Amino acid sequence: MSLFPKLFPAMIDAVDAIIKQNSESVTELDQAIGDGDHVTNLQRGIKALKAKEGEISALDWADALQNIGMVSMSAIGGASGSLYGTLFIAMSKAAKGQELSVSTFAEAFAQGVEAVKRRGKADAGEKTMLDVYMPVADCLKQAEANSTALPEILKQVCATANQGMESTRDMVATKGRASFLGERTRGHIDAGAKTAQLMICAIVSVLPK
Amino acid sequence: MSLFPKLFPAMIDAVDAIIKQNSESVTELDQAIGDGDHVTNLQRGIKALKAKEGEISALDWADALQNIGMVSMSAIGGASGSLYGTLFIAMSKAAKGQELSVSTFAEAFAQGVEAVKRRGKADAGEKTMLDVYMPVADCLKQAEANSTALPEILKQVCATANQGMESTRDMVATKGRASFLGERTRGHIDAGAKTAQLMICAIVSVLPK
Amino acid sequence: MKKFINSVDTLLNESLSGFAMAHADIVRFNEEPHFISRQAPTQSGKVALISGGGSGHEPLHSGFVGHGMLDAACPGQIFTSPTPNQMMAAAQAVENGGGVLFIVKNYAGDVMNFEMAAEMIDCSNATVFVNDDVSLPKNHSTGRRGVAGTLIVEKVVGAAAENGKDLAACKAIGERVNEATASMGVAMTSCTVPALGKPTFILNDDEIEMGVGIHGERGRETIPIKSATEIVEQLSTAIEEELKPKKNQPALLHINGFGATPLIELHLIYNLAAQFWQKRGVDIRRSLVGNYTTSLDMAGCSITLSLLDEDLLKLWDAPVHTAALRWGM
Amino acid sequence: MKKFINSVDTLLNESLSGFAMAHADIVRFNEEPHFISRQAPTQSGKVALISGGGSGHEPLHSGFVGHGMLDAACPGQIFTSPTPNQMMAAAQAVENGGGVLFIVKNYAGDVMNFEMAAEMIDCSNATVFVNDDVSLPKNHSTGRRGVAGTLIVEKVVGAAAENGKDLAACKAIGERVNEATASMGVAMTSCTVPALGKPTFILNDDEIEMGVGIHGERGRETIPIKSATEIVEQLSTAIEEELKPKKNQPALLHINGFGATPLIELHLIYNLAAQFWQKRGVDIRRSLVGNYTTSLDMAGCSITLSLLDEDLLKLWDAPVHTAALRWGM
Ligand SMILES: Nc1ncnc2c1ncn2[C@@H]1O[C@H](COP(=O)(O)OP(=O)(O)O)[C@@H](O)[C@H]1O
Ligand SMILES: Nc1ncnc2c1ncn2[C@@H]1O[C@H](COP(=O)(O)OP(=O)(O)O)[C@@H](O)[C@H]1O
Ligand SMILES: [Mg+2]
Ligand SMILES: [Mg+2]
Ligand SMILES: [Mg+2]
Ligand SMILES: [Mg+2]
Repeated sequence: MSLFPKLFPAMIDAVDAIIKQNSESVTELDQAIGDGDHVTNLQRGIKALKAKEGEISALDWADALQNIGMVSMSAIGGASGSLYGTLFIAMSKAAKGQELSVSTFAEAFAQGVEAVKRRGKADAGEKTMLDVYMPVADCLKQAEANSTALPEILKQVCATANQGMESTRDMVATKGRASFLGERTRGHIDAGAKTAQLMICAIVSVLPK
Repeated sequence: MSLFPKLFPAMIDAVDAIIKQNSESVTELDQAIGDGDHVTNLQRGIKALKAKEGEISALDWADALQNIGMVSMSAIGGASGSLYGTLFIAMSKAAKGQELSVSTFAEAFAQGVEAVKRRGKADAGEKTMLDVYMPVADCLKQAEANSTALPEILKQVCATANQGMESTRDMVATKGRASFLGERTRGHIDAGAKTAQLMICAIVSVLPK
Repeated sequence: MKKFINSVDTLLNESLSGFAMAHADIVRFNEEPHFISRQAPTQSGKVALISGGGSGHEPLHSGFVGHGMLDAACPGQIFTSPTPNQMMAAAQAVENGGGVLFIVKNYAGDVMNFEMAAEMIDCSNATVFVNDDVSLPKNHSTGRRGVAGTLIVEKVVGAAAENGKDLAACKAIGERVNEATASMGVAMTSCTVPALGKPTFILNDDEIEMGVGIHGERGRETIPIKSATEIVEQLSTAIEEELKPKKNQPALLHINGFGATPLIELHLIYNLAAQFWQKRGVDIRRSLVGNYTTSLDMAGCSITLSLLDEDLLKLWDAPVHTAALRWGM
Repeated sequence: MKKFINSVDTLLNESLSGFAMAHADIVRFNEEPHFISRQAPTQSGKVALISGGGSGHEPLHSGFVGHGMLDAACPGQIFTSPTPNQMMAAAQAVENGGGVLFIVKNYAGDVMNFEMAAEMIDCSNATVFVNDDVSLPKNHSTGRRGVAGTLIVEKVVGAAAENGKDLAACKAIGERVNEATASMGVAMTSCTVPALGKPTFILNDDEIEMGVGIHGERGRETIPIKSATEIVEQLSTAIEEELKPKKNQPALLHINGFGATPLIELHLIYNLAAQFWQKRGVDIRRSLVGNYTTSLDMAGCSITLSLLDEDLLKLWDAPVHTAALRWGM
């Protein structure tokens, strides 16, 4: 697992590929109940991160996260830009001075997700990316408590992300742009939840099992 | 023939009916190579004339023409408004103090058409209403010279108007709005020629034979 | 057709009333016959400037009535020349001892209706014809059309009239500006005339219409869509061939939107056009970017270059207070 | 999609450069990161006003940078909030000893990105949130959106800052104007975001979308098209329920076009809206009609009523010199 910053180029490639592959369908989701820019926003961030992948992969994990956070914050824009910036910067703070392990990672991730909740004044059930990130954070904590083996953790993380993403379909959005459409949002998966799931599963796929 | 101002309500009704009947097809002609307002323009004039039909039909023919000219000029607008205004006002000038007869009418009509040519700086073959009015004016003069009987004159007038209108199809417009389209105007009948023909034949149809 | 209207017949009247209410500090609206004139009285002896034409080009011309520009505007029905009685009534209302100068876009209908009015009014009057559209050859059978350059003529002559220039001088300045001004336009879509209820013509998604006028009509040719840079090259080259500007020639560059093209695109066009002229040594001293001479909801734009010398630039810069152009006061 | 562009990626940059070139007397453009700021230096100690948001709403906000209004604007990508580093760089450039006041439309992305910037800059700062859109209930889970009323806040606070009011006073005035302002919009069509290349949604020819924001997105409900009078009634009634204006209350009435609706229709809407308020005894003292807060090429408009007392009217009337609003200088 300490391979994280070294594996960063592979991770960002996997994220890039999965977002590209799903760009049309995700854009349709954001057009249906948002403004249609979510994929473009993320892709601006991915491009900026790829341009710095060498630099980032040479850092320790806390600094790498800080760097990823600043780049995300400055390149993505929109709601998701500030949220991903907040996620990684808060994770970096928690990681500072810690050895990377399942335990420290789970803790840092949980702190990052808490920061996102505060930034977005949002919680579970509001039809946002949090409906993926919150259960995934819980799943990591749980796995750590249970000393689950890494391959199994990764499988669980991806399954949890999938479930979380699917769960947004029947929700009525109460945060973000989609909230303006009220009941009209029911029946549509949230775009930010969908990309969160896609990116989590893509990253999981490049980690050594 | 001295029935003209008295027959004015019947004439304007006939004109109204024929323009209404052909409004879509004529609008399409003006949309193809003009700006599509020709029928609306004429109909504004027709409406204004109908509102004054009682007054007009009580006048002598010179004053009736003057009145028709002023109403046309003020209600129609566009190129055709000034041309019809000019036509009737010039006809009225020629009619002043004359007894209405085939001969005086043919002369007044010819004067009117000359005034239209001057106003529009246009001549035959430029794909305008003049390609109807000029041959009709000639036809009237000719018939008068030949002492043709009225029913035969009316038949010839309508046939001449038809030919003139048809002749515009293969012309390239060099005057009016259509001229801007140059070669692209070939193959389309000129809207103003079409309505000139329709109105002439409609008026002919209500004259006693 | 989807439009904010109550009925096609009352649209123009309701809109003009609204315009006059929204700008009651500047203009008044005469309903029968239609004309818009200044609220404030003018200096006695000032030449009265009157323009007009079909409606649907807003803010042209009503939006340019006010101090430093027009004294009155005569709006016709949509895309239909106004009738002579409008110009006669307007002239009567605003003539103030200096005579009347008509500023007329060169279209058959406008020319003939203004000409009839000029024949019938009894005060001294003159006419400036605007024919800045270089999409047509100079020797075109009717002469060239007047398009977006019209407002430049109205602004410059407006300042001259405000400064007390007499009728002949105002006419001469107007003709000088017209000579020094060239425009060309391109459309992405036609527009929908309310009385007709459907677009005047349909372009495919990969086609644009080059050399259009301002009535939603077809232009010189339909061509495949190109990059903004290529479009600007084509429009500007036509203007260059006409005006042949000298090195260091001061000029005004006007990018005019036809109605439905967003400002973000018009500013991009301005950027490319300014570069085109800078490369040729033209000194772009003044700029105007926006929807000033529109064709209802047509998408597209035109480029206008006006070679203004220092005297004319001063007149351009003079104070103006109208609904659509305002500075210096 | 047909637009005047070279490539979707360079559109914003090319357009902002063009904007800054066309208005070089008023603004300058910082390319990395993007912000527009005033050309002229300000009085030392003046509160610096910074706004921003996604692009595609032009002239908002860049068109309101200049004397008497904003000190800087931070344009994001099209319909995408700007990033905190833009606001930080702008603040550094324009802060002049009086602190920074951010004027932010209430959207999740804008709020969060401006908040992050506010946390990171080290000069004193405050934020006014604009939430004038009454198509949403007041207790909506995210609060209401900021729409066309934003420019009124920017104009009035801009005048106060120019007059030397301090940060707390400027914030208080901004909040007072925001409280007194309500808007509601209706769309005839959606718009086409360049990066997507097709309209965000499709309405049938007999449908309109009530209660829309300014991002070409769907609104509260799709309803059958109605007459302009009925549309104005529906929009104005929602505003009336919110503001409950008293008899003889002085007010500013703003009709805002979304981009593709011609002025002729906006003036008709103004006419009907002014009648609506006059019937209720509201004293319409100021008017603004035009495309000020747009959604690219969306057809539609919004009505904004702002209850301005004599003090606020004075601030509205104060001299302003920006690309899109100019008077008194
Ligand atoms: N307040 C919030 N808290 C958490 N997530 C949010 C919030 N607002 C929006 N989101 C997420 O952001 C996504 C939209 O991102 P994006 O389209 O990039 O930004 P924008 O909404 O500004 O256009 C939504 O699908 C949702 O998952
Ligand atoms: N200079 C002219 N001389 C004669 N007829 C003309 C001239 N210009 C236009 N016309 C006629 O007027 C018709 C167009 O009338 P109309 O559509 O009402 O006016 P506009 O062209 O101003 O929209 C043309 O079809 C043509 O027959
Ligand atoms: Mg979005
Ligand atoms: Mg026509
Ligand atoms: Mg016409
Ligand atoms: Mg967005």
